Amino acid sequence: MLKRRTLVAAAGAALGCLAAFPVAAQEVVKVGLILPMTGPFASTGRQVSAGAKTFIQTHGDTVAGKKIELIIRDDAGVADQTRRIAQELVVNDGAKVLAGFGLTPLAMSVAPVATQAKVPAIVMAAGTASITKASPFITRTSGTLPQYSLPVGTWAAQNGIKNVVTLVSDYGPGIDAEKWFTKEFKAKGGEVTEAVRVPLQNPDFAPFLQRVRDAKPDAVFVFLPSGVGSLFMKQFSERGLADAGIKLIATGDVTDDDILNSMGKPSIGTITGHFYATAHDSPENKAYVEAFKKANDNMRPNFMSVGGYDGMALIYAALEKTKGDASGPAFMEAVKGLSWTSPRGPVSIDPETRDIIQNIYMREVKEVNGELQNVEFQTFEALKDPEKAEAK
Amino acid sequence: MSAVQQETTVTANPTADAESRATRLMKRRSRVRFYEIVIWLAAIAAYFVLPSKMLILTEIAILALFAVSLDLVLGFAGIVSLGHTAFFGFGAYIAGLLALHFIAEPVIGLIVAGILSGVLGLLTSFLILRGSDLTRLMTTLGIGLMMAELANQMAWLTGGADGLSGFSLNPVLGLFEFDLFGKTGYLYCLAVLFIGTMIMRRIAFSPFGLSLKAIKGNPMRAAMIAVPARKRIVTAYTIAAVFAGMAGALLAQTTSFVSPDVLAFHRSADVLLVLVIGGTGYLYGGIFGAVLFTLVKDWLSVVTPQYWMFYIGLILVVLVLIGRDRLARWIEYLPERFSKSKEEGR
Amino acid sequence: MSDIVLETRNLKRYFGAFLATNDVSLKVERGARHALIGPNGAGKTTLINLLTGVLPPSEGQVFLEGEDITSMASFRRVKRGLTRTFQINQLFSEFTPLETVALAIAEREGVGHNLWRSIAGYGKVVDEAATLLARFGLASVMAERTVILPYGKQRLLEIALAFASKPRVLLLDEPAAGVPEDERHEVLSIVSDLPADVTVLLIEHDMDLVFSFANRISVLVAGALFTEGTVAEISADPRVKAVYLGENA
Amino acid sequence: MLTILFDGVAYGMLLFILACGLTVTLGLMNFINLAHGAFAMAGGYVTVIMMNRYGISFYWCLPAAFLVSALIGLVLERTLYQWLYQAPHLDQVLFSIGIVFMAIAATDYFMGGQQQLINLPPELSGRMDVFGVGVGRYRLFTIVVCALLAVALQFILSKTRFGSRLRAAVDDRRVAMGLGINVPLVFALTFAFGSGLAGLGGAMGAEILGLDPNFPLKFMIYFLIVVSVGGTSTVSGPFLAALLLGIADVAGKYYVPAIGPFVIYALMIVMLIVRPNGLFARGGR
Repeated sequence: MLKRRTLVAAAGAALGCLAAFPVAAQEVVKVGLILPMTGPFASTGRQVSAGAKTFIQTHGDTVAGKKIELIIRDDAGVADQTRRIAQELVVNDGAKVLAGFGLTPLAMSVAPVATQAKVPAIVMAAGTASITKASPFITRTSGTLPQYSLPVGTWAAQNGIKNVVTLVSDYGPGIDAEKWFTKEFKAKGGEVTEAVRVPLQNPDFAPFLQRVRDAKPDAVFVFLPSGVGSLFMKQFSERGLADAGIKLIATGDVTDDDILNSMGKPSIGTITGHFYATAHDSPENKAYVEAFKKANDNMRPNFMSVGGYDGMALIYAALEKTKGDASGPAFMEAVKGLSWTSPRGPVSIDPETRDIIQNIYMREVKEVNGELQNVEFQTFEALKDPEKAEAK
Repeated sequence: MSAVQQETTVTANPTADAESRATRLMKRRSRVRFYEIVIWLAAIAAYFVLPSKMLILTEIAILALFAVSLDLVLGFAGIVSLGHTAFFGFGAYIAGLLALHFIAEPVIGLIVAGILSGVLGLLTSFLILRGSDLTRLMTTLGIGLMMAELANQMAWLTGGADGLSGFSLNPVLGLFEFDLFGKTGYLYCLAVLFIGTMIMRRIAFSPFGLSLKAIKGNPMRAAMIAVPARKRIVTAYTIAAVFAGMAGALLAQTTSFVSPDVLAFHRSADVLLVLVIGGTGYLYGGIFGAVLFTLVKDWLSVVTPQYWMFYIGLILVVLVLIGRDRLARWIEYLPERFSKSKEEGR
Repeated sequence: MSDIVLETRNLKRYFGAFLATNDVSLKVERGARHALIGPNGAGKTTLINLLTGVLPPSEGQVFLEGEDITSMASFRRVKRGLTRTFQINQLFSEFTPLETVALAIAEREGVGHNLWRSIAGYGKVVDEAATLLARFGLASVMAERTVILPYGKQRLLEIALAFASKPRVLLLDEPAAGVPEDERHEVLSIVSDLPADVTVLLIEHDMDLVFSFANRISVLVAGALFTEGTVAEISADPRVKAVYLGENA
Repeated sequence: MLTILFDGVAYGMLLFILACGLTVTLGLMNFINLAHGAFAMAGGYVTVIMMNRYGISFYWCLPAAFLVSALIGLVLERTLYQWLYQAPHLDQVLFSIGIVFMAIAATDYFMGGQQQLINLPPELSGRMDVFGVGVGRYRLFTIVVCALLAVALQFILSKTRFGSRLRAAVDDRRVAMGLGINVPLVFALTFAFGSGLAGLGGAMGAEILGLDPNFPLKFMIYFLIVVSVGGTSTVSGPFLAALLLGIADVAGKYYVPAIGPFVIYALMIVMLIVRPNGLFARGGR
């Protein structure tokens, strides 16, 4: 019975003020960037948006005669928020291109909107392989789990590692990583003695590490989302698995450049496979890292930021190819087969699957003039996403 | 002469006059209030006045149905629940799975989701019959978390942490296609909200509804006038589960996607906040609360994207400190005085 | 020989170490006007709580018309005709008297579980409620919120509610307690013109109320049945006076 | 398998320290304080700031974490909590959820959203073998400290005058006042003490459980399970419940990882049905 009279008045007024928002549309291509700026995945949002902004700063905001306007919106990592914001950006704000998507469910929730509204959606972070199958208007500039788990399997088999225990987070990307590492490693003669799965909401790794230690493998292959990886690293060394002779190999998410320094000594020597490291030596990367640090008070760009950077690069390249025509089908046609040199190295978009083809580097964590870096030592050239290649 | 005799002589033939007046009084209690008409008209007007805001209006309608269903349990029967989203999420997954594997007709999906959520409510209702408020809070919280964990584990069925997608809905009743602007979605949700609220309104003013309020008001006295409390609470909890399941189904159908987030704890906390804002025990609290909560949250998330949670927390703390009942009592005196004068006037 | 309608056998109830009801075996005949008296703290209200299922007994049994209702839920006992009033008013503060009584009648008539038709639609129930309220002089306040009614009126509503369930056995727990002087005998007159076949167990301190109303009296001291007898026997019994004055309790 | 048992005990001990503060506020003051985790988080962040920014040794951080959280507890109790002691449980729950939301957002604002890490002093990190069983030094340290705290808490509650005055104040507020016990003061100190314990638990837990702004929500369920299973009228109840829970959780995840999390929730619901007022609640059929 709470303030019934005032409630009616307040609700009426509130609904009224909604009508006040103007809708503007002129010779501008609006790019809607939907990212988790708050909540547990806020670091992803921060990195990707910084990467995208760095691209615009270094390449100007006009391409093929069209002005690019970036609208950044926060979905707090909640799927139906992402969906609603995407629909509003397309319907109300006239966004021509959607981008961002920090997690797989966020990308999946926007697939129906992309298809129905014929608006391209560029995935800049989410890693599960099946996303690009969800809609013909989805492309990706980050990478897929199978894409950078497979080479770790190859490397392990080639470097005398006989048996491995896999330890992954029990959710979509984790299962992908486990499946493709095991498939490749077995194909190359290796043997996976045990597959441990860690609940997503996991406060303590003790029991799982103990299981790994008891299995006494040559190495443990790990996939964990970046935030949790640092906690795992500490407990890995504290439990003495390193000095029990068990090598730690993982995907690049675990030694995420964003928090590598704060992991400290335990992370040294970890072998990971990923498509980008801040320490990657190429002229494009040096320029990118320098511009990024200048614009973001010395924050170190990680693989998420390069996903944002290349996402913008893809938009600019596609618009140039279509001479500024940002309509969905034309844009997607232009995207297929696009290739350019990214800070991470040469990349291209696979015409059939619209997913990214890129080099995957094997790297080791070393201390380089006072800072911990992922130093690359081996490259697997232009790898496609194996999941879709196999499904064809 | 004692007051009793005096009383009877004044109303000479007590049976005839008192009866008609009594029935009139009882009918007056359940008459359509002014604010009810206003809110439904506003909702329909919003369709025309705010074409660009269909999506947020749909979100309000879904949250309102979910809040009104909780009010049936919290406002009427006095059962505290921190896990009402278990039914919301369950309904969402059922609707999604139905559309994906069986029939993509929304209305059938909605009804089946409601029924199955009702069954889940029935099965878990015996858990809330025992113990105090604290135990009920804990048990419902436990059920909610268990459902969330189940959804994540059964990835083969529910898509796990990546969510359930890849299904699209046929037009509602074969006529209204789900359009991108969310127009059909809004009208569909509004219709379901209207029907649901009307059904719950009838239940509220039925003997059953009155007995629920009696159980909440004074359990011992309710038992002393032969109200079978446990049976009534189980029925109310099941009905609430049906409507919560339907609200979940609406979300799944209008976004053609079910994320694991439908079972997240924050939804149960949000819906409690909605009822605190809107007030409990008169059903419309859920609707008013949903409108204000969603708009405040949306406005805050635009103004301070990083820290809107702080202000939501602040609102909650301030509301509780002011004391929901003190606010409610202040409101009740206003219409009371207003209505009393009207009655004497006749 | 009038049969026994309400009976207890060696009823006991502990509160921790304290024995509130001490091996009570009480027999109440049909149609009796049975009074239960005793000093404060003798365990009268505890006994009533045991009879009406508000409290489960530690030991012993309770029989209603020969049926063992020891562990039966309160609402089922009311359905079988055993109801009570409370010493301290137990009412629904937000309800109006009309709603309260109407609900009691609806439950009695077995329509309480109906969740479709509005309660206003049950003309017969509402009318019966209005008549009953009029009989208790509550017609003028039947639409007010119970919480704002004067104490005397609330007390009358408490008794009206018990009547609404049409009990065969009515337990009155100090019905006149707290009722202002001028309305006191009003309560008495209503209680006394209860139909003959209704058995009444009256718990009361007011001796002239007891002696003018009851035809049989049991005296409860320290949780145990001290003595039983007709009005004449008990009023003449010196020990009862002593117990009240506390000489040799 | 002893290491699993050892880890379980260490984890259980940690849960006890975190939850026993809640036992005090919930059981003795009948206040459902879901925001208990926020005080634990405060203790954790105090440790992080002191160690990382000012380089103070870990040992000094623990008492500091206790004092700072106790202080925050005292301030909040005096300003906000004391009006709600008589409020219905629902209001208390909503109020504390509000506090949790505010704590999360404020911590996110000041300290950023990422996982906070602390580097333990050398003698606490790494492992050593005790009678052939691989034992983490830090976990051993946790067990020792928590055991001492448990004994101290039991002693304070049952033997000291403050403990008896506290239990009296909660049993019946009015009667306690009648005996001249300054109930508001007792409640304030108890709340502060409970929050302090939580802060200490947060500081010690940062290493094992990790620390980020969502800590209060993530671990709220664990605190509540310990308290609801352990009952609120004694200290030994939650202590045993925490141990039971710790071992069940660790063993569950080790032996049956797939259904690990179910073990705890199922345990809680079953316990609530069987003994609504807690497994070890004193008396009361």
